[in-house]
Amino acid sequence: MASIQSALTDADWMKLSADLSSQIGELRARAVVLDLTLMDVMDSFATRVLRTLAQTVTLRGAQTILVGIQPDVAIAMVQLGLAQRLDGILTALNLEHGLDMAEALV
Amino acid sequence: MASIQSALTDADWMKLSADLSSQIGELRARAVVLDLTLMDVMDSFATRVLRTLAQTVTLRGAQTILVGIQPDVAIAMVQLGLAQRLDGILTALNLEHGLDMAEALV
Amino acid sequence: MSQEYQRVPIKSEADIVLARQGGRRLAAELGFSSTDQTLLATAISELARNVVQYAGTGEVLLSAIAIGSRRGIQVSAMDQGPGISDPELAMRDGYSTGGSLGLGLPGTRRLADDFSLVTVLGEGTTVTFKMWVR
Amino acid sequence: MSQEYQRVPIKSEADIVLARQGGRRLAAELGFSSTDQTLLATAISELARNVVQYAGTGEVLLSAIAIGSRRGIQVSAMDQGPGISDPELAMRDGYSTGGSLGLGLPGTRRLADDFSLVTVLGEGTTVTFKMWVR
Ligand SMILES: Nc1ncnc2c1ncn2[C@@H]1O[C@H](COP(=O)(O)OP(=O)(O)O)[C@@H](O)[C@H]1O
Ligand SMILES: Nc1ncnc2c1ncn2[C@@H]1O[C@H](COP(=O)(O)OP(=O)(O)O)[C@@H](O)[C@H]1O
Repeated sequence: MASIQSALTDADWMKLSADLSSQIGELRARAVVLDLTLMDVMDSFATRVLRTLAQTVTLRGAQTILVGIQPDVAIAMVQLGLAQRLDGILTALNLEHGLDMAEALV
Repeated sequence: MASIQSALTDADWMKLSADLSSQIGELRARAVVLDLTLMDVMDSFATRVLRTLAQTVTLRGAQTILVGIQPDVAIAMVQLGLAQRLDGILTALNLEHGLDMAEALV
Repeated sequence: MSQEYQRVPIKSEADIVLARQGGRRLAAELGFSSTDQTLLATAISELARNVVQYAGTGEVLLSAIAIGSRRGIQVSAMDQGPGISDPELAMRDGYSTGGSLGLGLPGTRRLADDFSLVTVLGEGTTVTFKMWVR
Repeated sequence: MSQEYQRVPIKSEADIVLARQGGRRLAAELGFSSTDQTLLATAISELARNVVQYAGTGEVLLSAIAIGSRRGIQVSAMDQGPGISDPELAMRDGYSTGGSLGLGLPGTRRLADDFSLVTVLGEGTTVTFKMWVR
């Protein structure tokens, strides 16, 4: 489980991705829940990074669940054409729903 | 649950999308059922808007279920090539079936 | 071939609905099946929306047509908008300059019995198609 | 049409956040809905990131604009970078020379009320768009 803040840089994302990738092994995790509640904007950069992260998680044999995307952010992502770039990644309303979903997967 | 009328304008759709997007949070909804019984025509505009709406709903962690697409409307959508643009969105015959489906998801 | 016209000015989104309702009514009078009424109304909707979106204003002409005992409808959507720079490309599935689905023109051609697109850059666009009672 | 400017220099990734926060603040003051504030902030983020990624440095100008009682924001992202060799291609969904998603320019055009891209090879790029309160 990780909570993402809006202003992560390229380097921060790389580090998060590497950390998650190794932690999946240590914790034998089946799901990674990313909390995006604090993201006030999801632009193409953030979308691409999330997609890359989800691909890494998939190759490590776990599933990514995105939670907490805010209403306005969801609408902006769709208008920019970003939403379909996250196709195939699970989503849930909030952390609670996301953890339920993760339980159900395990 | 929302019932859609044929003559919604661009602005109406934007508003519906924004309303649903925030209501999913307030109601902690896991599914959005859209009743299309009253739509006498589904053209590319309506199809695109529905797809956009469904993407927004997905990012908010819920599922979209379209119900009530009339036989003639379904045939026209297939002939125009619109049907495949709704791929991945759940459908049900009518409101009752749609609500059953929503129950099953929760 | 006898003809009678009905003219629907297209100035805003609301007129799109008027145009397709007019087409459906005429089709019902001429004995089109309910499926074909819907196909026709959908095609009219596509063309009328293109007028609003790409040209701003224009008009849709609906005509009852007949050859011998065969009856049908001819639809023309015309505007004095910017025209289409590459009509062949515009007829392709999925091609859109408006961030839309790009199925309006090719979809209408698929379901029409007859289809023509005449466009002159800077002068406007006219799309015409026929559908016959079957 | 009256104007007042706000200038955000773009020198590093951190400035992208400053630019979009500035845009959001101005939009809130002018009475943009919270959805439109987010749309604007996202578009600014796309353009400012292009400046960092493709030109290194540049600036974002934010202006409150008005025509009669209608209020809005004009955003310009400008740089003295390499310019864009094929602007038409750059405006296409999915086209990117940076291994990115290629949705920044076309996406911004989609959600802006008005959009222009001016670029000269070897001299730089300026992207300008407007959004109005609705
Ligand atoms: N009346 C018109 N005037 C100018 N351009 C048009 C007109 N109708 C269609 N076009 C052009 O043809 C393209 C394809 O049209 P269409 O197949 O109906 O798809 P869509 O409307 O979804 O873009 C449009 O994106 C537009 O560039
Ligand atoms: N400020 C700029 N200077 C030079 N080239 C640019 C600039 N902005 C955009 N481009 C070019 O246009 C392309 C498309 O931009 P965009 O649609 O924002 O997608 P992305 O940034 O994801 O590549 C970029 O890949 C780049 O080649």
